[in-house]
Amino acid sequence: MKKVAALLFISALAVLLLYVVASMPPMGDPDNPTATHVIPRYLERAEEETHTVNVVTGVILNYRGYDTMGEVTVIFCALAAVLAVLGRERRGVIHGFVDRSEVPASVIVKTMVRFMVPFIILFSVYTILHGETSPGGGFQGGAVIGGSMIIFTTIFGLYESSRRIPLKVRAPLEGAAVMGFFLVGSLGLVGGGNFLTYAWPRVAQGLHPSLVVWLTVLVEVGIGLGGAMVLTSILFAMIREEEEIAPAS
Amino acid sequence: MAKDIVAGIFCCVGTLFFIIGTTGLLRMPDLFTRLHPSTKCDTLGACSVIVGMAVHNGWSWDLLKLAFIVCFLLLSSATCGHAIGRSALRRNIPYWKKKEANEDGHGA
Amino acid sequence: MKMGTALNLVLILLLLTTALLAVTARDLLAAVVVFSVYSLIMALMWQRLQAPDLALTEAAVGAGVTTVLFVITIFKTRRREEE
Amino acid sequence: MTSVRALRNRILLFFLLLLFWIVLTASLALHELVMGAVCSAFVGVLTVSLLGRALDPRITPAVLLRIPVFMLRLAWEIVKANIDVAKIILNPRLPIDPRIVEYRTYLPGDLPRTVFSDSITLTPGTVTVELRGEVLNVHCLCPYHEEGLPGLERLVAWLFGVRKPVGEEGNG
Repeated sequence: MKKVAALLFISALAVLLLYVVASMPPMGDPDNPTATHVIPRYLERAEEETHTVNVVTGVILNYRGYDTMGEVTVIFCALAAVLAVLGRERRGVIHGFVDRSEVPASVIVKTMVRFMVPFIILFSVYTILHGETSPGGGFQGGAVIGGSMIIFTTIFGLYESSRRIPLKVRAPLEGAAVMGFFLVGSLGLVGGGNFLTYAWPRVAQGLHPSLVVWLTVLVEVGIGLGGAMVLTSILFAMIREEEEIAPAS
Repeated sequence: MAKDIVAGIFCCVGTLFFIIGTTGLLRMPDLFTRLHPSTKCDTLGACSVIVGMAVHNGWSWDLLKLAFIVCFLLLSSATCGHAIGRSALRRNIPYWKKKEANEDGHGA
Repeated sequence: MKMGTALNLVLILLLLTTALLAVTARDLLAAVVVFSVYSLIMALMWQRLQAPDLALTEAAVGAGVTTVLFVITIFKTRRREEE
Repeated sequence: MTSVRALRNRILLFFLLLLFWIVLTASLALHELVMGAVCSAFVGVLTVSLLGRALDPRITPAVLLRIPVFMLRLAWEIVKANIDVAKIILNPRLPIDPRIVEYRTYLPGDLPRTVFSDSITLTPGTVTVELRGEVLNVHCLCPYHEEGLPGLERLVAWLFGVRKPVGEEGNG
């Protein structure tokens, strides 16, 4: 009985939703409300206004900088929540999975990871720095750095990994994304514009294009570093093993 | 035109190796023997498709990028295959043998 | 154009299949693996919709980082779902 | 002596990373090169602090120059042997007789052994399932696949410029 009721309810909901979808403007129609006001301006003037070749980056970091700042803050809060529940890792009392596993890490895998990690990190640096000209940017590059840290940690163990990326390096960098936005936003304020504007009327009427690009890159680097460190910290917090004792070496 | 044909041949050969690898994966009796088609036919298939793409694209920077992709693909897929096989061996997963095995493939 | 539509259809079907499998699998590890396949297909779809930025994010975060975090969580809890 | 070697390794890593950067950016413009040099140096320093060393000491310029030739020869081996495995898979009777064999290699150091075992894994019919010291455990699909191992070993030895020790056959 309950199931039938649920099924009926869901069907009714589906019909309603489909009806709404059917009455929406057709996808890709140039006369849509979305395609007549903001998008033409973004597409036509993004390059001259934000000085970024990649329009997506221009929209994310310049036109909608506040949105991105909110997202970055959400990520930071997520880390704070994870750390509030799980706590930081404690060095010396911890063991990674690899140390605990009955299968010790293979020499072959170790050698390969040693060889690959610099290239992965360089790729993510490229993704971050070239965010304004090619696909990619802070979020993507940060995720790739986080991925390389995950590879490193699963192969070499948490003990080794948290020794190489110590807490005192990670802790300040976790807020790098928010700090990057704050810094660039404040520079805009000091220059006489609004918060997070890349135009500084008090300093110069038309800002030199390369300076705007460098400000964008600064925000990207902040997002990348912050994202990477957040991911690494979450990983370390999750694979922490309290019961184990410190390894011999 | 000739370039397109050569590229197409390479891509088709690559797809063929993918199909053979998947067939092998389904036909082989146990984990270790399944590693063989899955790590290698797939690698060769992917490499062949990439060579096809390189031929199609002609001489440009993308060629070097594809070369790097092939290198990383070879390294990572070989290492993955080894890691899976090794952890299976370490966990004493029995492997299929021809002689002592039952006829229906449940290995010793 | 025809080929593109066919590819889109195949991708959507695969996406639905993996999504259903990920939800219904009793073995949570299998569910996680299927979920990472789902993320990879999603990345392909983003690329086909000409959103390479999103494709990169989906591939790195969805297929890479989240999978590892899920696997860690499963090893810390129980692997099988209980009735 | 060791410090000179370490320095050479770091420089080599720097140039490898710079090459990777140039391929990624697909341009030879000066500002890209400068940025690439800065980033490569940064990543190099990061790598040394993360891994404790730059590159495996066995990677030398000569080895790097031999890599393309090695790749081509390996590719030929891979193609040849892949066709062989394809035949086995498509054979309705599935004529396999798998076994795990031990193979004692004379290659020194982790990196040559890793390259050797990866080459084994890529050459169909054989998967390296364990590497302990100088003993490799290789899972062979058919007994005759084992016969290809010495040839591959010679190839890897050539890549790293290692000579086979004479009269040490079977010596632990």
